Amino acid sequence: MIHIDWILVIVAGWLALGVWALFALHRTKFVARRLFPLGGVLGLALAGVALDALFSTAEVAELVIGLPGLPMHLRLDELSAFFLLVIGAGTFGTSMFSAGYFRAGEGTAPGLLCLEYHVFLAAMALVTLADDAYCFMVMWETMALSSFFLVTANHRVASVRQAAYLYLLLAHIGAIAVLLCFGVLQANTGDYTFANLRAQHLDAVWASIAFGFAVFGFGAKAGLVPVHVWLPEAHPAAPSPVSALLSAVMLKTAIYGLLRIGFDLLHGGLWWWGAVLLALGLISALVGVVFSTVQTEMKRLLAYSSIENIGLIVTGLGLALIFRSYGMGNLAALALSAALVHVLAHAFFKNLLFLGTGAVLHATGERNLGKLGGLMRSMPWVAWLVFVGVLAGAGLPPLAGFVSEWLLLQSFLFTTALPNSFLDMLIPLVAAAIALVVALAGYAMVKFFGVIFLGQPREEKLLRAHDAGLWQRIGLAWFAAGCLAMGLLPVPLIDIVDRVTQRLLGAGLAQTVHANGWLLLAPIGLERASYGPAVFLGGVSAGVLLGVLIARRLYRGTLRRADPWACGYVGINARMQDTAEGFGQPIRQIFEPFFRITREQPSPFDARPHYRVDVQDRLWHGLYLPIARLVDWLARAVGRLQQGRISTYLMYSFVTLVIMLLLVRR
Amino acid sequence: MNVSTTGILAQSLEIALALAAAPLLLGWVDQWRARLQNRSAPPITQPYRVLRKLFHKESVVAGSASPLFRFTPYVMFGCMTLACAIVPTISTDLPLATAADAIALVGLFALARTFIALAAMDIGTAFGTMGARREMLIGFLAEPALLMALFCTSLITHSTSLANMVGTMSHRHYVLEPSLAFAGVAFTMVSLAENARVPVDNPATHLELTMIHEALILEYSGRHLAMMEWAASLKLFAYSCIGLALFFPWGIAEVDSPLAMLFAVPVLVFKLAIGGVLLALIETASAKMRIFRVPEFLATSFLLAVIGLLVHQLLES
Amino acid sequence: MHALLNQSINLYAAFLLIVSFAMISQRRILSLVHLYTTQGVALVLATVTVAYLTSQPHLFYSAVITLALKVFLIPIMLHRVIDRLDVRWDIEPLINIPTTMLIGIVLVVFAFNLALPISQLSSSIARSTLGIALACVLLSFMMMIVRAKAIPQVIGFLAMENGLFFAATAATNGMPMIVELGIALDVLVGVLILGVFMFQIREQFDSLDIRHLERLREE
Amino acid sequence: MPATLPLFLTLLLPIAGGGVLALFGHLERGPQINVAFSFATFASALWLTAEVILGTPILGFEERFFIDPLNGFLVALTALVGFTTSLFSQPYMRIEREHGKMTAPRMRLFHSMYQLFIAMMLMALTTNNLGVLWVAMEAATLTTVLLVSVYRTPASLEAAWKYFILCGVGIAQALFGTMLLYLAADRVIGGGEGALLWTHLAAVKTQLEPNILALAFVFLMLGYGTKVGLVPVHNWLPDAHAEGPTPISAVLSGLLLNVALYAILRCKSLAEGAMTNGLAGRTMVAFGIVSVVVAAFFLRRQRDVKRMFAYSSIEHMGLMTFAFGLGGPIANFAGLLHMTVHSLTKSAIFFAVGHATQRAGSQLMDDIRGLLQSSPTLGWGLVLGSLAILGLPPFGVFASEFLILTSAMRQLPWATPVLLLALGVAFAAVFGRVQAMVFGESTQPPLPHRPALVPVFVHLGLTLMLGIFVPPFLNEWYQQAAALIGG
Repeated sequence: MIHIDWILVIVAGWLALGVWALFALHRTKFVARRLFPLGGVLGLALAGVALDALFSTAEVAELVIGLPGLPMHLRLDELSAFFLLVIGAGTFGTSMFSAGYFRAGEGTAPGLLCLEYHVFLAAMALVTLADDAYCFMVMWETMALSSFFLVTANHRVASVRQAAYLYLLLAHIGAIAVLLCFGVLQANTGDYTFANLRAQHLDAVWASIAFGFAVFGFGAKAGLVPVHVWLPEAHPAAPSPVSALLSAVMLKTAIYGLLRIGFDLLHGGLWWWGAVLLALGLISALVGVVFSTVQTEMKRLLAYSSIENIGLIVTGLGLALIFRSYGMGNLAALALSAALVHVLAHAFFKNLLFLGTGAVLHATGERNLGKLGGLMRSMPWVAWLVFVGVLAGAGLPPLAGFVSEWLLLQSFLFTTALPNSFLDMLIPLVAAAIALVVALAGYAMVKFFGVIFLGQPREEKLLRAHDAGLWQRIGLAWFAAGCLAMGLLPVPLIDIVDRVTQRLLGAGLAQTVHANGWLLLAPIGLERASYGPAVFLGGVSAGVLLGVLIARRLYRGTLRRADPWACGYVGINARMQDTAEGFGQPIRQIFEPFFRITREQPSPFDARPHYRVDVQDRLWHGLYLPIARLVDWLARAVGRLQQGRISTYLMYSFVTLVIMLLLVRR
Repeated sequence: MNVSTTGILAQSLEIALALAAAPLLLGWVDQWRARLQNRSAPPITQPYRVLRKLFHKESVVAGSASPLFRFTPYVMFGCMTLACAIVPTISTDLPLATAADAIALVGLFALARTFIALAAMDIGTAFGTMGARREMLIGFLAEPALLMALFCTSLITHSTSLANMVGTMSHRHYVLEPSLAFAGVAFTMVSLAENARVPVDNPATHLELTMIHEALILEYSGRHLAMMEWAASLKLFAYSCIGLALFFPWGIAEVDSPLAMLFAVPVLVFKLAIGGVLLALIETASAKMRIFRVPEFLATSFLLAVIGLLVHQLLES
Repeated sequence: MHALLNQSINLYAAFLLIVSFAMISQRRILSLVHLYTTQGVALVLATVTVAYLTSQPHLFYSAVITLALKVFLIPIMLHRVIDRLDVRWDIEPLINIPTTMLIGIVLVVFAFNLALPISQLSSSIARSTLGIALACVLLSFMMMIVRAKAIPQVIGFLAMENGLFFAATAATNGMPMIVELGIALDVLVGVLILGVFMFQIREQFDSLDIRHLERLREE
Repeated sequence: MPATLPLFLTLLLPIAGGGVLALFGHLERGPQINVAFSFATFASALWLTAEVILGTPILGFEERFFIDPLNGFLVALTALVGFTTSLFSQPYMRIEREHGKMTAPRMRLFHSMYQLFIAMMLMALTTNNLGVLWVAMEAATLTTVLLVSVYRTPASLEAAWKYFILCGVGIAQALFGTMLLYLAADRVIGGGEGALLWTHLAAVKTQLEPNILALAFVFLMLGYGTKVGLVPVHNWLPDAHAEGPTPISAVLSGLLLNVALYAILRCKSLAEGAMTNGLAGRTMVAFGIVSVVVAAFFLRRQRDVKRMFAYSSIEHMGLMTFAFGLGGPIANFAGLLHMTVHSLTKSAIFFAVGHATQRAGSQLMDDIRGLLQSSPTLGWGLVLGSLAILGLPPFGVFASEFLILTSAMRQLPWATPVLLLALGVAFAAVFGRVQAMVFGESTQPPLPHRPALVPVFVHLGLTLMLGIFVPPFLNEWYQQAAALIGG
């Protein structure tokens, strides 16, 4: 029982740090430089313990707290260990970065922020450990609540308040849905332990209802379309380390929930559940990526890209469910592995990117892409580390993002064996869409990096931007290293994921992969498909080396620095570069129907012509505002009950009495 | 991965062949274009001369250029070399081929594209960013199309490893595959776009309204430009080889038959020659289309490839 | 003799019902008070009769209390309030009187067949009057609804309480003593408070028209 | 019988307090006296409950009074909230007096009526006689009517008048119900006071005539339901809460509604016992759902902060009624837990709101801004309280809502989406308002006296504890009480 105890110790440590911070409420330096790094180290320890626990048997524990007759049950199995690994690894870098990030006088007092931050971490860890519905729900909501306070840290700003409100509202409604899902699962037994829920084998209808509630609830947290609207609002509103955690780690807890309920408690289920997940995931991926390419605010861009990545993950889950429902263990394992690898990869590169924006934000105080540029000169550390994240985020070999993408496409390629012809038809289309999504992600990433770090600085102040400090570099470097390592050594990655797939599906890729050594990733067999990132990188670098040698060998001329050529145009300035809008313009044009675009065109006779384009989500106007209007309408209708006339009130009472008497009479 | 001596031999031979023959192929195509347009044709070795010239010129780099800018040409060169190395041109027994299958190959091209686009944005001129945007625009449509085209064949061969795909294709006794027809057309269209050929792009002009690839490399000169040009020719070579290997997979040597390789080289040369002429023919026959039409062009190829997949699912599985 | 007294109870009951109807139709506040008083008298008589027939001492006590409270105390107070605030006439009720009467008749029928099964179960000697009592309650309830001034509303409230009291007497030979006392106390205090209120309302709104009391509402 | 003395004290102390304060309530020391009496009552109540925990259900004074688990914990709760509220009213009323809203005689009235109100609550809880229960409820109405109208403003008078008339009528119906009950018991037990003693009735409830009981339950449900504030007979509630002094809003929400619901529960267990068709349960479920939904939509349109939380009380009473209507050990347990945490949380919220309104000099939420900045503790009290009442863990309200919703999901599937909707709307409404009040900037002057925030955090602390850990004895208690309610 050693692992789970250690994890509880770590969680307790986090809480202790939070409480400690309360006593140092306004001593920014102490809180930032001392407490956050300590929290980070604890996170690293958590990752280590989780990794070790992943390869050992499941452990259980009970807390004294909880409902009467239902003490909080904890269970550490492979699934939770995997997600604890994600949490721990994600926390380390973020906390280190935060040590250099938080400054005095920014919204909430640093001590309070530290408390909320660590409560948030603890809640996430306990969500993955929870082994009964009540514990799960409590931790789930605590997570939402603490993150709400983190998001609203700078609550002087109205927009931040609105964003936080929207976030908590959707989180709460989703939580109620999850709660109802548990209500279905417990099937009137009144026993809320997962062991019991697992034992209840529901009939198809009830199971589907439960699954529906789960998808809605966890979808609202993960940011699946159409309940994603809170995400692009909340992430930019939060302080960058928080947005990093929200996007890279917290969204994954929703994936955990889907896995726990869909695969574990409901034992897989019907094929169309998988189809539903597939569809939702795909739509989210498409919407997310298309919107991220047209954003003009760097954190919004990343937020939408998170929606895209979550979409990809959910697509993988859906495929796995489909395979599982047809009893194809190995293919299910392939799809699930793809999803899980992406969970890990996304945790790393999205953290990296968000923290990068944090560094930029602090250096320049500017979050609008249209006012950034050329930061590669002034902040090389951040630029190069973020560059790694960008390549990974674009799903390029040989980095982390590509492995999962590769596995996902592989699992799509081998679906022809499905007995369901409808799916057979569908799945090539899905594969095509996935390819499109990934390519678009590349577009968005190039835009992100190019507009922020490359080209000429679009503002004066950017020239004075300072590079990240040591703490921030540690944080960024950790994630960059992670992206590289995961990209280059997929086989150990598969070993990790294999434990989970074995637990959930009873099948895994480890054996087949190990058959071909640690360099090559061949999930089904060498003759079917193989990918060796290390060799790949070796090949490319060899080619580069060859190129360099040839140049050295053949080159006779010298190298001279001069003004850019630009077809001989001389009066070139920074304003002539593509803005973020310009870079996104082709996508706006091609995917016009996705957006709700409002333009302000300048007239030819304008003295100071200006052009403004505002791209919004159609859903917002198509779904949410109507709902709000409906509620208001109902509220007005209900309000007529309370017209202040006492006779009317007496009449209500009288009529009610008569009606009830009549009911009893018959 | 099991590495045989013949494998290493074949691998190195292929790389050498690619490096040497790529500019030649380019020259051959240009020659034929000139002929077809009744111009006096440049010698087939013209690309070599260009390279030599560039290697002797001074390289001028913009003052604000970052290391990324200067590093990119070599990355391009490296990527394209690897691409040529993993595509089975004369033999399917390639040690490097196991490292990257069809999907990884597409990833490789995407990697190169990302680098060149970023390098173009690095200087911060209007042309550079414009070129980068257009390149990415083409890229995000071409990539999936290419992937789908490759998938058609991998659905037939039940493999994504290029060596096996080619091997199977060349072995199976001949049957008519409608899906392959779709895939082939799609692949051709993608290759045109990816290699900046007419009708998508015109390597011959510097007209800023139309140019794509040239805008990307506008700021390069001297050795960097040389590397870029060479990489471009390698890319063309790689694409042609993939096409030929997948859709006309005859005469490619199998495992452990060094002699077959000797036979394979002339076959390859022959196929490339034909391909080059065809390419020149296409380029002459068609007119450069407006940049706004390009997405439609690529979307068509994408759809063709997907239809190919569906056709395969319907008729052939 | 007993038989006669038995029927006399029904007579009082009928009288109560008539008074209730009269109240509904009555516009003049002063006569409303008179009607209330007579109702009280009828109530006392009924109680005494039941007490005599069932020879239950505690019913005598409650009869005495009723006499003090409903025949003397409350009417006197109401008179004083009316004099002080000099409100003589109620303004037009919210529903015109004929309609109210019709509804009232419907209510009576409803009350009767509602009470029928129960009164058969009752062991009391006056059980048949339960329906009438219920009818009185409902009628005064309706009166409260339709009246537009404070005092008539209060009188309606008190009349309702009368009906309840009569029901208690009729159906169950009266509630236990302690409860009777408690109820009486509450009624007394309630009336006192109401009296105070009316003065305050008057001085705040310079009118007892409860249509002024419609400020608190969902706008 | 050992426990009669504490019982006697618990009932007598507040009455005495009422008497004393009627004479000295206006003095400078008045508030302290009030606190002292409340504390004494609380202490004796604790003693009483201790006795009950040790012993079995006890009867006192010729069975006129009795304590069983159900009313036992309510007595403790009532005394506690009564005490904390008196603590809160001390500075609050002082500030009101400085604002010129209170005068010496009014202070006297306020204090003595407060004590009497507590006394009536305890009386209603501890009495064994359903008739006396009715009398106590009516008396409680009268005292609170005076308390609501204590400011003598037109609005407060109007509120008080409506309160009096509507609750008077309601309670009259309850009296008729009681009488029918007596009639039914009369046939089984025979006349006399015994026929109204709950213990006796409970003993014979299966033999009671179902038809009469059905009729009686209708009257009782509607009568006491009016005091619980169930839609559609809730109309007095928001006015009375909004226009009275805030301590009174606190005790109205925290105590009066509970006690009224308690009365319904007593009657329900009798009715359920007599009728086999579960009509009582269904009626309560119906009232509950209607109340929750309607209240949720009312919340959406509130401007006045106290009014809003009054509607939230309606919503939560509806939820409890729903739970008790469902019946069964889990739902009953949840209902009782919800009773406790709701009265704790809601009174805490009213404490915070009271000071917030005094600070802003207005009850309109648009005038209350940036509490976290101007007085952080107050702001945190309000925001935490609101989050707790909205059912966010780890607060206790979540625990009960968890049990209610999950058990409803399988017993009454069609109801749960409705509840989901209602809870969502309520959350959106309340939290949107509270966020605007708590966060952001503020330029309001500080209060003349230090606000009493200890009660707020004591209550919230208790709620928090009940959310993650219910002490064994309390649990034991709840279980027994739930068994008593049955259904």
